[in-house]
Order: sequence, then C-alpha cells, then structure tokens
Amino acid sequence: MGTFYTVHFWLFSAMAIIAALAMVTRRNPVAAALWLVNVMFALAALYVMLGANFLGAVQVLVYAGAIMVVFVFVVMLLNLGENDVKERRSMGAALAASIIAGLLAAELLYVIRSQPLSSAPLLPVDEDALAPMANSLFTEHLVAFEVTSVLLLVAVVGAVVLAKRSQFANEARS
Amino acid sequence: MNAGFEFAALDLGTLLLPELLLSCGAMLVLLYGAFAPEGAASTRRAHLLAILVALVSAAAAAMLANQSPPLGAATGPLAFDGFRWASVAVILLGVLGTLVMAMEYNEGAALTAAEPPALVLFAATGMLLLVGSRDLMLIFLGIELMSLSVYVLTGLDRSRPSSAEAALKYFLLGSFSTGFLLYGMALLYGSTGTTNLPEMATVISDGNLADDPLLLGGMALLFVGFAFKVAAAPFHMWTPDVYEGAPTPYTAFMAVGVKTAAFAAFARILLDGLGPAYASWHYAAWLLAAATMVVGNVLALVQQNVKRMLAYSSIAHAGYLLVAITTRSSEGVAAIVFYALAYTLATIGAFCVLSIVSGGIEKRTTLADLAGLSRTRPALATAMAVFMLSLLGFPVAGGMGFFAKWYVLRAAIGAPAPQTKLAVILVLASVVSAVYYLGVIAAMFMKPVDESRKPARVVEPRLTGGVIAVAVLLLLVLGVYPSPAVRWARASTLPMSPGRAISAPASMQAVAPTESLIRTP
Amino acid sequence: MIREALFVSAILFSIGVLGVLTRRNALILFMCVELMLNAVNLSFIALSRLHGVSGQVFVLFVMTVAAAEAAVGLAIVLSVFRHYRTVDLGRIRLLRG
Amino acid sequence: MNGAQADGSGMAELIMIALLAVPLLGAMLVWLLPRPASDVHGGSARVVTIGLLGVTAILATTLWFVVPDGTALVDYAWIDDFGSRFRLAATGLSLPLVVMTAFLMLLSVIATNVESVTHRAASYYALILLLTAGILGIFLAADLLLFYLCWELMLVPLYFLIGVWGSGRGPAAGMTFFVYTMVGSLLMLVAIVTVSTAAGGTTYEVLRDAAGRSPLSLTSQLFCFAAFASAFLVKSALIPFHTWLPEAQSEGPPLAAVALGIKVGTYGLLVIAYPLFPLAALHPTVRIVLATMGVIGVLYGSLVALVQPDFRRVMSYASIAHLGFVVLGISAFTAESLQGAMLVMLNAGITTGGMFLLLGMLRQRISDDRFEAMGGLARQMPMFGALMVLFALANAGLPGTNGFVGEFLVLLGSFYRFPVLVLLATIGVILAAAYLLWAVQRTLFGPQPESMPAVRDLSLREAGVMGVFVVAIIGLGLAPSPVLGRMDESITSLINRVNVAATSTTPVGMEQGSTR
Amino acid sequence: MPISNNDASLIWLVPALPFLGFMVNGLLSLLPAWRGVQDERTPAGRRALVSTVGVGVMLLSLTLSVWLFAAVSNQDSAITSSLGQWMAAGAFTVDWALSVDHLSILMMLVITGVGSLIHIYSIGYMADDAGFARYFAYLNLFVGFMLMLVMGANLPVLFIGWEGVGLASYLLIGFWFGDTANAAAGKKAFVVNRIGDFGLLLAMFLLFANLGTLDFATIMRDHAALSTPLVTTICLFMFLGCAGKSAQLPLYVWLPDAMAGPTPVSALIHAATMVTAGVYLIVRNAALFSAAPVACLVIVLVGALTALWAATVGLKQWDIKKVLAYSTISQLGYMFVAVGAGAYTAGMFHLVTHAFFKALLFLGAGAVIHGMHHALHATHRHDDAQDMRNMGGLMRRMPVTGALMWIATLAIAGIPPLAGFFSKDAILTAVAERALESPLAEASLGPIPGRVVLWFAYGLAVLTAFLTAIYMTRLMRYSFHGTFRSGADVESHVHDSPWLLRGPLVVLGVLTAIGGWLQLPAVLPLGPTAVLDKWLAPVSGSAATLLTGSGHLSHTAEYVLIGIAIAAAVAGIAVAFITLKPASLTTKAAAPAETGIGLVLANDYFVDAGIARAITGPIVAGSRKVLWRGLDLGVINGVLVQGTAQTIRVVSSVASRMQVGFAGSYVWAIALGAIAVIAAFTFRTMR
Repeated sequence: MGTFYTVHFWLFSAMAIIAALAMVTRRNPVAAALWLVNVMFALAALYVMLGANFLGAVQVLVYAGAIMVVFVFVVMLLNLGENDVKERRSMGAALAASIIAGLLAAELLYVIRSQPLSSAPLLPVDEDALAPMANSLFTEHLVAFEVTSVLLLVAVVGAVVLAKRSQFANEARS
Repeated sequence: MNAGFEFAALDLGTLLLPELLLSCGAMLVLLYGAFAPEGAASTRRAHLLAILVALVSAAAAAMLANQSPPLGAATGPLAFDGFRWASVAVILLGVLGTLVMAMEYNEGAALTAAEPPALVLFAATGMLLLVGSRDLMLIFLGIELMSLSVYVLTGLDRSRPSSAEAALKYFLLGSFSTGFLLYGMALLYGSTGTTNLPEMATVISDGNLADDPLLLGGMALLFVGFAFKVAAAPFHMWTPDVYEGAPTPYTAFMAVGVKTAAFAAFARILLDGLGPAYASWHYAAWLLAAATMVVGNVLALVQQNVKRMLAYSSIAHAGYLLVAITTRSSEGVAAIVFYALAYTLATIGAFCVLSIVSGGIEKRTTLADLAGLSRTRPALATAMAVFMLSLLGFPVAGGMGFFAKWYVLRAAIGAPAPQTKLAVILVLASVVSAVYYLGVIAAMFMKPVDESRKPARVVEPRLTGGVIAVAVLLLLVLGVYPSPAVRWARASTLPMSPGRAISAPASMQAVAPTESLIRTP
Repeated sequence: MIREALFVSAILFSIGVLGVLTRRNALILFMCVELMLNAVNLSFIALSRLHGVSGQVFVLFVMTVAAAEAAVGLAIVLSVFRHYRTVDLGRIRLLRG
Repeated sequence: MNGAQADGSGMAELIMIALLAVPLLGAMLVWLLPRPASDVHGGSARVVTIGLLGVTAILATTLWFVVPDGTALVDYAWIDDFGSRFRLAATGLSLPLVVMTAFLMLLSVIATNVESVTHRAASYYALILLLTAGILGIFLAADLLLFYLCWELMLVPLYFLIGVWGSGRGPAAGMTFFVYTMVGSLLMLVAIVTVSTAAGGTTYEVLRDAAGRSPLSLTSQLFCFAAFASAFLVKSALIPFHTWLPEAQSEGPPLAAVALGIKVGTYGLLVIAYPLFPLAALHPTVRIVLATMGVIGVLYGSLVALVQPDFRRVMSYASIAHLGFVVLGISAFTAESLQGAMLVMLNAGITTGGMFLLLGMLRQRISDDRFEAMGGLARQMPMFGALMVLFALANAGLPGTNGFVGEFLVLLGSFYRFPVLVLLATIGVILAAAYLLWAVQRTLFGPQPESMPAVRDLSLREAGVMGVFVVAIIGLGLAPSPVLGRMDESITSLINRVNVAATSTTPVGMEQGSTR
Repeated sequence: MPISNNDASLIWLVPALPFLGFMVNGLLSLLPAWRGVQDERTPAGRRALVSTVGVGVMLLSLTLSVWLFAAVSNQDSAITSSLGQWMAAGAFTVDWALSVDHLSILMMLVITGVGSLIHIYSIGYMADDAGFARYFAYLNLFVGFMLMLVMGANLPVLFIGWEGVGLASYLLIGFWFGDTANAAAGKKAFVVNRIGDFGLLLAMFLLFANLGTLDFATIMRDHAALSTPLVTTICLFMFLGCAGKSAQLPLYVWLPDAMAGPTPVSALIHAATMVTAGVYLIVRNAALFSAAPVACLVIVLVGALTALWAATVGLKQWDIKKVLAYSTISQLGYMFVAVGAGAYTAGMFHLVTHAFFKALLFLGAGAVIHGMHHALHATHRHDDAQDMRNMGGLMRRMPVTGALMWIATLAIAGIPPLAGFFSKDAILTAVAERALESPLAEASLGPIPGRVVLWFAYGLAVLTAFLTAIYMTRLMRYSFHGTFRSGADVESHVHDSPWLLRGPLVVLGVLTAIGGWLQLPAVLPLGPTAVLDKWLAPVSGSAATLLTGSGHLSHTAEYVLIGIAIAAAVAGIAVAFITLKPASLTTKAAAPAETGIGLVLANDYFVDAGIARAITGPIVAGSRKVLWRGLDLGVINGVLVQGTAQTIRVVSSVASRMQVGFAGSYVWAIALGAIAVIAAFTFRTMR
C-alpha cells in the first residue's frame, strides 16, 4: 500500500463523493444521470483498486454503459426539461434532509469505525480474478445464479406488460 | 467459502422442485399467452393453467414435506424444514386464491393477457425461494424476484392512473428500502464473513459477536428493509396507497403472499442466523411490534375505503406477527405459521368479497358501497362478517382468527422471556381494531342500501365464490376444532440456533423439543 | 484501506439517501437509489478482501438486480407519465389519506 | 370420557351435549329454512325456534332432575396441544342458571309478537338460538378456553340483535357494547393465557389444581384477577363500567335486554376467578375494594335510576344496582352471601327479564314510552298493571318474592364481614322501592295523557308467558329451598377450596373463610 | 280445648283463607278488562260473589281465631306449626313457621274481628265503585299479610307480613290511582315504611350475626348472650322499623297522606291494625327490649314527643280524616310510651281499645263522608266531602252515627268508663310508677337520667290527653253540631247510612264501651282485674318485671293519677266547648287563610315541605344533575368511554391526514425510522 495507492484511492473516493453530491443537486435529469455515470466510473476504479478487476469492468460495461444509457434514453423519450419538476427548494427542507442524511452517515460511520477492520488480515488478491468467482458462482451460488435468469425474464415481461399499448385499455379509455 | 459444502450431494431438483415447477409453469403460461388469441377466453385459460401449475407445485411441496431431508440439506443454502413447507403451503394458498380472484376480476377490468398469471407465478417462485433460503444472497434475490413481479402487477391496470401511481410509489420506496436491506446484508457479511445463516449463527456465538457494532448496524439496516417489506411502522406508509391503487386481486396477493413470505424470511434470519444475538435485536423488534400494532390499528379507524382499511389492518397484523417473533421460541414459530394461515384465509376471503362487490370498479370499495349488502347479497355479507371477525380475532364466529391471536398470546406469555407487556398492547390494540372491523359489519347489516352507489354490473361470484366458501368453511371449522392446524403449525419448526438467551436457556429447551430440529432426520 | 472504503461507501449511501429525501423527480429519485446500491456494492467489494469471493458474487447479483429493476422501474415511470404527464412526485398523489 | 359410570350421568352427559347442540344446529336449521316471500315476519322460523327452545328448556329441566347431588361431566378431547378439552359440567352453581336461561329465552321469544320482527326474521331467530347456545355454554363449560369461546360467542348475536333489530341508535349502542365488553374480555384473555400456560392446560380441574398446588405469585394473581374481574365486571356492568348497559338495553329489542340481564359476568367471577386466584380473591384489599364497588353500585345505580326518563333505563340502572348486591355477596364470600348472590343473579334474569318483556309488550302498543308521555295505564290494562307492580316489587325485594330471598341472604351473609358496607347497601333497599314505585306510578297511575292511544290489555299469549314469570317469582320467593339446596354443596366446596388454597399458601394473616 | 300437634298446621288456615280470598277476588277484578269492558259500577251479581268471598274468608278466619283462642287459653306455650324450610344457606336456616300464643291470638282476634266488621262495612261503602273486586282483593291481601305478621314464628316470616301489609297499604292508599296525589301517597307510605324496614333488616342481621338465628323462641332463650350495647343497637334498629310502620317521629309523615285511600281502609289499616304492628313487634321482643334500658328510654321519649306533636297538629286540621290520622299517630305515641316503659300490657291494652274506638271513629267518619259525598253528588256540587267546615249539624241527619261517634270520642278522650279511659290510665299510671322507682329510672339516656325522661314523658302524655280531648270535641262539634254550612239543598240529601254500614259501627260502639274491662286497674273494684296482664304473662311477663320497680304504687297515688287523667280529659272537653265557635265557621271555599301558629299547625309544622326541600329534593336533583347528567353521562360515559374513543378517532384522523400521498414524504418516514432503528440497536448495547 504505497502512497501512490493511497493518493489514488482518496482521489477516486473524492471524485465519487463530489460527483454524487453534484448528481443529487442537479436540476436537469440528464445532468444528474451523467454525474451518476461519473460516480460509477470512480467506483469502478475503486473496485479495481480493491482487487475486483472483473467487477470494475462489469461496472463500466453494465452499469455505466447499459443501465445509465436506458436512463438517459427514458429522460429523452419523456422530453423532460429542467422545469418539468418543481423541486422543493426551501432551505429548511434541504437543511432538514441534510441533517437526516448526516445523522444517518454519522451512525453508519460510527458502526463501521468501531470495528477493528483495519487490523484484520487481508486475503491475497488473486491475479486471475475471474476463476474463483466463476467457481463460486456455478457451484455454491448456482441456485442464485439461476434465479437471476428468472429475474431478468420477469423484468422483460414486466417492462413489456407495462409499456405496451393494450387495445383493451384503449377501448376502456375511449 | 469452504464450509464442507458438497455440491454433488445436493439434489437441486429435489430441493427446488416446487420453485422449479412454478417458474417453468410460469413460462408455460407465457408461451400459451404468446400463441393464444387475445381475449377473455384465453385469459381464463391462462389463469386456469396457472392454477394448475400452482396446484402441481403445492403437490410437489406436500410430497417433499413428507420426505426426509436429503443429504447436505442441513447446512446448504436451501432449507428443508417444516417451517419452509408450512410457509410454502400458506403462500400457495394465497397464490391460488389470488389466481382465482384475478381470473374473474381481470375479465371485468379488461386486464386480459397471460402475463398477469405468469407474473403471479414468478412472484410465487420468489416467495418460495424467500422462505426456503438460508443464504442472504438467495434471500435477496427471492425478495427481488417477488418484488419486481408485484411492482408490475400493481401497475397492471393501465386504464387507471392510480394503478400506475401505486406501482411507482411501491417501486421507488421498495427499491429505496432494498438499499437499506442490502446495506444491512453487507454489514452482516462484513461482521461474520458469511451469507449462510447457520454459519452466521455459529460465527456469532463462537466469536461472541452479538455486540459487534458492525453486526448491530447490519441487523438494524436489515430490520429497516424487512420492516418495509412486511409493512411495519414507521415503514408502513406505502402500504395504504399501494393497496388502494393496485387491482384488488393483487392487493390481496400483496397482503397475504408478500407479507407471509417476507415474514417467514425475516423470522428465519432472526431466529436461525441471528438467534445468538437475540438480546441485541429483541428490543428493536419489541419497539417495532408495539409501534406497528398501535399505528396500524389506530390509523385504520377512520378509513372509509375498505381496501385502505384492510391495508392498515394488514399493518396491524404485521405487528401481531412481530410479537411472535420477539418470543424467539418454537411456539412463536408455530404461532407465526398458524397466524399466517388464519390471516391468509380471512384476507383472501375479504378481498374476494370486495372484488365481487365492487363489480370491477376500483372506487367502489368504500363502506358506503357495502351498505345494505346483507339485504342484497346476504351470503356475501355473512361471509364478509366472518372474515372481519376472524381478522378481529373473535372466537367461533370469527373462527380460526381467535386461535391465531390465542396462539400468539400463548407464545408471547409462555416464552422463556415472557412478553406480557406486548401481549397487553396487542389486546388493547385489538380492541381498537374491533371498531373498524365492526364498522364494516355495521355498514353491511345495519345501514340501508345506498342506491346511488350501485355497482355498474353485478358480478356473479363463480369460482371466487368458491374461494370465499372454502375460506369461510376452513376458518369456521378450524375455529372450533383447531387441533389439525395446531399440530401442523407445531410440526413446522424452524431450526433455531442456540445462543445467549435473555433468560435461562434450560427452559428454552423445554419449549423447543430437540426432535423438531431438522439436523437429525 | 478496507475501513476507508467502507467510509466512502457509507458517505455515498448517505448522499443517495439525501437525494431521495430532497428530490421530487421520480427519475432522479431512482438514480439516487442506484447510487445507494452502488455504495453498498463498494462495501461488499471492500469486505470481500476480508472474507473471500462471495462478496464479489453478491455484487454481481446486485448489478443484475439493478438492471432488472431499471427495466421495470423505467417502464413504470413511463406508464405513470402516460397518465399524469409528469414525473413530479408532488403531483402524483391521487392516493392519499 | 369419564362421565358415563352410571346411567344417570350418562343421560346427563347426553343432555348437556344436546343443550348446546339443539340451539346451535337449530340456528343453522332456522337460517337455512326455506323462506316463502309471503312470510315476511318469519312465522315459520318463529315456530321452529319456539319448538327448539322448548326442547332446550325441557332438556334443561330434565338435567336438573337427572343430575344427582354431585356434578355431571362431559369430557372429550378437543385441543390437546393447548391442554384444552371439550368439558361440560353441571354443578349446583350452573344448573339453576342453565334452567333459567333456557326458559328465559323460550319465554322471550313467545312473548314477542310475530309482527315485531319486521325484517330478516330468519336471521333474527337464528341469532336467538345462537345466543342461547352461547349463554348455556358459558354456564356449562368446564374448560376455560371453551368458556371463553362461549363468552365471546354471546357477543355476536347480541350485537346483531341490538344493531339490526334495535331502534335507530341501535348500531351505535351495539358497537359500544361490543367494544366495551371486549376491552375486558381481551384483558381476561391475556390472564387466561397466563394461567393456562402456567398450569399446562385450560380445564377448570387442571387450573384449580394448579392454583392449589403451585399458585402464581401474589402479584401475578392480583394482575390476573384484575384482568378477569375487568372482563366479568364490565360484562355485568358494575359501576363504573356500566354505561353501555342502559344504551344497549333501551336501544335493543326486548329480547336483547333480557339476555343482557343474565348475569354471566358475576357467575364467571365466582366460579372461575375465585378458585383460580384464591390469594388475590381473598386478599383483604381486594375484598374491601370489590365490596365497596358493590355498595357504590347499589347506591349509585339506585340514585341514578331515580331520575331516568323511561322505564327501560330505570330497569337498566336497577339491574346495575342489583349487581352491586351480587358483587357485595361474592366479595364477602360466606356461604350465606354466596347463596344470596347466586339467587340475586337468578332474580336478575327472572324479574328484570320479565319486566323488560313486559315493557316490550308496552312498546308494541305505545311507541313513545317515555314517562312524560305516559300515565294511567292501569285503567285500560289492569292485568298489565298488576304484573308490573308485582315485578317492580319483586325487584325491590318484597318478602315473599324471589327478590327478597336473594338480597336478604346477601346482606345477612355479608354483614359479619362488612357491617358498615351492608348498612349502606341496605339503604339501597329503600331507594329501590322509591325508584321502582315512582316509575310504576308514572306508567300506571295518574291521569292518562290525551295523546296516548287506546290500548288493549295483555293477550292470552302474553299473559301466559308472564304467568310463568309470576310462578317463578312467587315460587322462588316462597320456596327457594330446592334451588338453595342444589347450590349448597357446590358453594361449600367452592369456599373450602378457595380458603384452603389461600390459607395453605399464606399461613399468616389470611382469615379463615367462613362456612358457618 | 287443647290442640294436638297434628292439628297445629290448621293455624295456617288463618292467614291462608284471606290469601285465597285475594286470589279469587283478584282474578275477578281482572275480568272486565279481559273482556275489553270497563264498568262504571260492578254488576250486582259479581258484587255479591266478591263480597261473599271477601267477607266469607274473614269470618272463617275469625272463627278459626276464636277456636284457637280457646285452644291457647289453656296453655302457656305457643302452638307452632312449621311447613318446612323456607330458606337455608350456610348456617342460616329459616322455616315457614307460624305460632299462636297469647300475644298473637290477641292480635289475631283484633285483626279478624275488626277486619270482618270493616269488610262488611265496605260492602256498602264501596258498592258504587268500579274497582269493587279489586278493593276486596286488596283488603283480603292485607288481612292475610297482617296475620302472617302477628303469627310469624321468626323474624323473616314476620317480615313477609311486615312488608306485605305495606304493600297492601300501598295498593289501597293508591286505590283511586287516577288521581296522581293518591298514587303518590301510596308510594310515599311504602317508601317511608321501607326506611323503617331498613332498621328492621339491620336488626335481623345483627341478631343473626351474633345469635345465629332469627327464631323468636331461640332469641328469647339466648338473648342473654348479647352484650348490652349490642342489644341496645339491635333494639334501636328494630325501633326504627317500628317507627316507620307505626308512624312515629320522624317517620310519621306518610300516615296523614295515607288518608287518600278509601275510609274503611284507613279504619282497618291505618288505625286498628297495621300501624300497631310496631307495638306488637316490641312486645314480641320484650325480652330484648327489657335488656336495653337506653333503647327503652329512647322509645318512651319518641313516643311521648310523637303523641304531643301529632295532637297539636290535630288541633288545626279541617279534613275529618286528617284529624283522625293525627289522632292515630298521637295514640300510637302513647302505646310506644307504654311499651318503652316496659308496660307491655298497657301498650297492648291501648292497642286493642284503640283499635275499637279508632275504627269506630273512622267508620263513622266514613259514614259521614259517604253521606256528604252522596248529598254533594246529588246536588252536583264539587265541594270537599271531608272538610268539616262544609259540615255541621249532622247529628240531626245521622243520629246513629253521631251517637256512636260521641261514644268513641269520649273513649279516646279518656272519659270513664269507656275503654279508652282504662287503657290510657294504665299507660299513665305505668309511666308514673316506673318514673318513681324502676331500673329504667336508674338508667340514663346520655346525660339525662331515666327518671327525668319518664317524668317528662308522663307530662307530655297528660298534656296530650288534654289536647286529644280538645281536638276530638272540636271534630264532633264542627261536624255534628251547629248548623249545616253547605246549604239546605245539600243537607236535605244527607242521610244516615244503610244498616250494612251502621251495623259494624254498632258492634264497635259496644266494644268501645266495654273494652276497658279487659284490664281493670286493681284500685277500681269493677270486676276481675288485670285480665290482660295475666293473659300476656307468658309472653312478656318476665320481661316486664325486669323494668318494673320492686314496690307498688300506693292506692292513693293511683287515685291521684286517675284523677289527673280524668281531669285532663274533662278539661280538654270543657276548653273545646268554651273556646270553639262553630257558628262563626264558614265553608271551606269561603274560609280565610290560616295565619300564625294556626298556619304552622295546619301544615304539620311544614314537615313535608321541609323534607322535600332538605332531603328528597336534593337527592333527586343531585341524582339528576350530579350523578346522572354529570357523572354518568358526563364523566364516565362522556369523558372516559366515548372520550377515549373520540380521542383515538381524532388521533387517527390527524395521523391519517399526514398520509399525504406524496412519496417524498414517505421517504422521510423511512429515513427517520432507519435512524431510530439503528439508534435502538447501537445505543441499546452501548450502555
């Protein structure tokens, strides 16, 4: 754990946090989405630094690449402008929300801080990141893996059901 | 993870037979929908097919329940114990009721397609997984499978804005709470290094981790997530809106299936995985139970829409079930199962009545719409009265509902650490509930028909009527002779990891007979 | 660095919650939830350095779930938009009381 | 099945089961009976109901004669897992009340006009049968869970009777009644669960054994006793838990008022709560508190009865006052006072019930039965007048009527326990005469208001029903011995059991309960 | 004629017969309404049947009583018959037992004898009344209960009769219930009697709690076991009962109102029999009372005060029956003075003679009222038929009645040799004797020595005798002498009653004249002395000796006492004749309002108004405003019951309004909840 590592860790962390803060404060959904992509990139870098190379890649490909694109696509589709949503801009509410979020953060940090995690021995980083994961995925977590397939099927079916125009529904409306 | 887990020894086909049948059946239904002509007849057939699938799955579960557990089931990610099969039975009961109700409802509401029954089956798969899993990962996926399907079912009625609104609220708040749940799982994983519940229990008791802050934080966040799913106060606020907006059959599905499954999983995590940390989570569970009972019942009091009222009532019932969990005893587990059965029967029945009375118009589920029902449809009104009294926990006339409450009270008071205060809160909250349940009865029996609120069409209760009849019959019969159900509930034990109990552990063993532990078949 | 990563995760999670608390745009709300999930993923990955690979497997599943949720969630948003012509939660409130 | 040693008890067992089965199955039968459209008033349902209640009454009477001096028992397995058994017992304490209930319900139905049931007649009669089964079950049960079932079962038909067939404010009155009594019942449920978990079963036998052998601590007993008492005292409407009663009795149909007059609550207090919690029951503070509440009930009920606007409310408060005597008698816990308390319970059913039926008959003739709209009825309805005077005086405890024997024994038996309280309670005897005769005067005597319609005296049917009440009132007044004798042994053993349980566990400071 | 134990159950026939009559006549009375008819007047046929039954049972009872008299006269012990157990509970048992002894047979003879006469009289008196059958039913009922009262062998059986006569009295006072005042008077009688019964009940409880029995025989046997304070308490409670039934201060208020009933009823119940039950009860329990000198002094004092109080009020009454009512109260006071002083024989003696002359007076008054009513009715006048100011000179129209009433008046005034003189003298003598020397005189009532109390009572009694003579003479002079004040047309319609009414009067007149021979004082050599004394000796003799002094009065003293008594009576009559001016009297309608002391006396010292204002009014108003509206409807039902329900409802609707439908705000709840739950977990273990 050299200084280089540490510097970069904090760099990406700061980037993630700043991007996240930017995201939650942007009015424009597209801007928010892009800031979120920014967070995800930063996180991908942190994943890699924590030895999860494969997940870092997946993060970029699936999350930033696919999911966020869908988001932006929907935003565009709905043609949402900056003023479509009357965001609550009262300082009091924002302050209260910040206090709550801060409180939550404080509690979470307290919980984590109390744990002597730093002293625990770290497992060695496996150079071949994929093999142990695949091994685990298809043996130990096979059932879970299969469940994800059903999950995705449900997502597809659900999206179709909700998005498709039903002639019956049209009749009912007219 | 090298926990001596033998992949080869695990016969997944056996362990997951009901779930497999359900999901494959769901795909079959989808396939049927793809090729069948669009229309009411196909919808009915798709539903009938789904009912068949559910029945087959139930048969498979029943078959498995009578088998001795296969090798490796003791530690694997899938449980093979009475609790699982009992929960499966209750859930499938709810699924069947939902499907029958939906079949007739959807024709009226023009929700014709094969996807709804398929989604119900998918959700059921998720529920079954949820109650059968002993691994946080699988539990998480089960929750998601269930929730995603139910989000869609909620928003199914595209002709109504409220349906879409309900779906959106459910989805947004649901995924928000999932974030907490997941964070909780992460911290539990961080504290114990495993996602497998029995292992987790071992680690906690071996490492004396019960007061580990990371574990505490994890449990807290897990509580938040599950409290949302079972609609415990103060995480209940989505419930009335979503219940009101969703199409009635799927409201029922949420009220029974989702609640039972989430509860079973919650109970399993707390009793099996986190059992050794009982002293740490007892207080929070106590608070949650008390708050939920009070909030649910008090808020239900002024509701005019019966669906909404039932939503609050379902919150209250979550509170009663939480009381059973706080006991951390095998009697408590049996009480949960027994209660879930009674609650499922009464709730499904009540929603069936509502779906018939409303004549397919969602708005027509207020007390004013029920006024004078006893004159226009006496049998329906009587059945509804039974369901209301059952939910109230009233003996004989309310049937099994009473024994459900009795059982929970028994578990609470007879527990190694008696929960007498909770029991008193429970009964006092029940008194409040009497007012709104009786309000429904009073509307049906003691008010004249409101001519301006006649339903657009009179729905003839065909199969739905059958569901109602079966529910009434079961409730009433088990209400005077509950022994079969009690025995069944007692058999459905959950392996409870021993650990630091609040009071003397010796008495604990008296309550939890060792032969019911699944480890020694 | 495990603890530090967990700190970052907690902060990101809280920022997600902050966003959910302050925003009324359903889409942005959803993005904030995604941010929370990402934060949790960071925790899992960090913890997998202590406890082994299953943390990472969990993250994989979370990502899948996130994708599925995105599909369904955005479909729901679309369907709401069809009725309400807005994604402003402040104006989507037929159901109340 | 332990009961069938002798032929007599075998027969008794059969009858006890039939006593519950006949009205229960009858309720179903009446409900499912074909209903021709012309039969709006449910004439056929009424006939069947009367027939079934008649059978019930005959069975109850037979049981009275069949059961030997001891007790008869029905015992079947029911819910082994909770240690609950289907157990019925006919004891000296339950038998009189069973017989009274059976007859009271029968007579109430006969007394009510066919025409008074204007809608949903079949349900009306079915509910009456259900109600009968519930009340009989309360008295016959020898298992606490079974008792509780019947106890609550009684609420439902009453709620419907008050709400559906009552006056305009019936639904609200019914709701208050239901919810109010439920508060007590549910607290009792917690206590039931507590004792039954401790004892490992719910039969009276098991519970009483447990109370004798390994009792709960005094504190637990006090809490549980308070919970039981809250259920029993709310149900029997002791001050200050009484306000639902006048509403329910005056808004509901006469039959509901009659059924509400059956003192299931104090029966429960005596037969269930006392043996189960001997330490609490005989705790000096508990006794004095209960007795004081009883006396306050007597005085308060009497004083408030004095200023009621209609006769039904007067009778409600009168029964609240009578309940005070019962509670006083029970808390004194002497053989005499308990006999008296039991008799007052019987009388409450007979005399108050008869009066409510009589008022129901009046209400069928005159819709506005407030005092200010009435007067001088004795001229047009001398028989009605004579009956009303008799019932009023029986209520006021005129010697020679049943009312006297009960109150006299209560006061006599309580006197050496609570002399001052008895002195105060005896003032209630004065007040009873005042409010009842005042009410009688407003109804029967004085000039007749212009607005009052011409009315006919009681019909043969009505007079016949009332005749039975008269026989009961005079009969019990002149010859209560058969009833007292029947109760004697049960009461003695009850007193012994409670005293032994209380003294064996607390050797010091507890008085020897008197059986003198 | 001895009576065997087998025949003893025959004594049940004595009360049973009137009860039988009650049942028959009661059913007959329901007949018209049953048929849907309302008669103005009972048809002659049914009237014959009713009167045959009503009078027949009385005569049979009388016959039986006479036979029983013969039977017991040979024995000192009682004839007792038990029909078995009435009630038994724990240690308490009481039998259905009647007993006939020298005391009860005396009462039985009075009841059945005077009762029979009054029944006969009633046939004529009530002939025109629609409720003829009902009347006789009630009258029979009364006699039945009265017989139970005097024959009961234990207190509970006595109590049946005790309250039963109250019931009959209630029914008969309110006989003409169409008028609210009548019904209210009946109710008042019953309720005030109940106050007395309260005392009697407590006496019973005390007796049972300490002796374990309520049988007279056992009480007499075991009473020595009771401590003196206890006996005193018992006796005082019992006397409260007597005061209620026998209209003593302060419970006498019902009796004047009771005159609302038909006059024969007043004669039978409110003069001759029922009101004397208190005296009977004390004599019956003489053994107890004689052991409680303090209680005795209280009785003497109350009796004397009552006697004077009522006599003063009687001076200013205009209603002929009211005068007699107050007179009755006054005379009852005498009896209590007697029994209080332990002169049980004297009390009983006065009871019997009073029954004769007071019944005669009432029946005479009834005849007057009957005649007046008839005349007023015939002339379509609506004047008060009972007000003496509307009468005058009736002697001319009703000579027989007038003459008989004069006999009774002289008797009650105490003019020898009429019955009243002897009985009153017996009382005065006895009091004086005990005041001179007796255990009673040695006892003290609080700070006051018994001697003072007794002398005071004696003084009051003499004063009362004087006043009695005045008001009775006043009554006679105003109604029977002078001129008729209601006009000649009415006067011409006034006739003496038919013989059906006059016959009983004559019999009573004879009894009044010779009744004194029952108990002649030793100093007057007119025949066998102290018959009654000897007769009652088995019952109260030993008790009486407990309170009597050892010595006897000298003959001189006795003569002096007799002289005082006669002087008082004569003086009273003289004063009445001198001061009263019947000629100046106007009719009731034209009479000026009373003023000053007259107003106070005419209104009975405003006792009724006072009670209404000080007791009943506040009770009713308090019950209505404080207990019912305030506590019951307001606090208990309003605040506690409905208030709780409403509070929960309000909370519910407020909380339900927080459910705004805005998903954003639900998130807040979840976030706050999450913070709370985490806190609950972490800080719980932080301790």
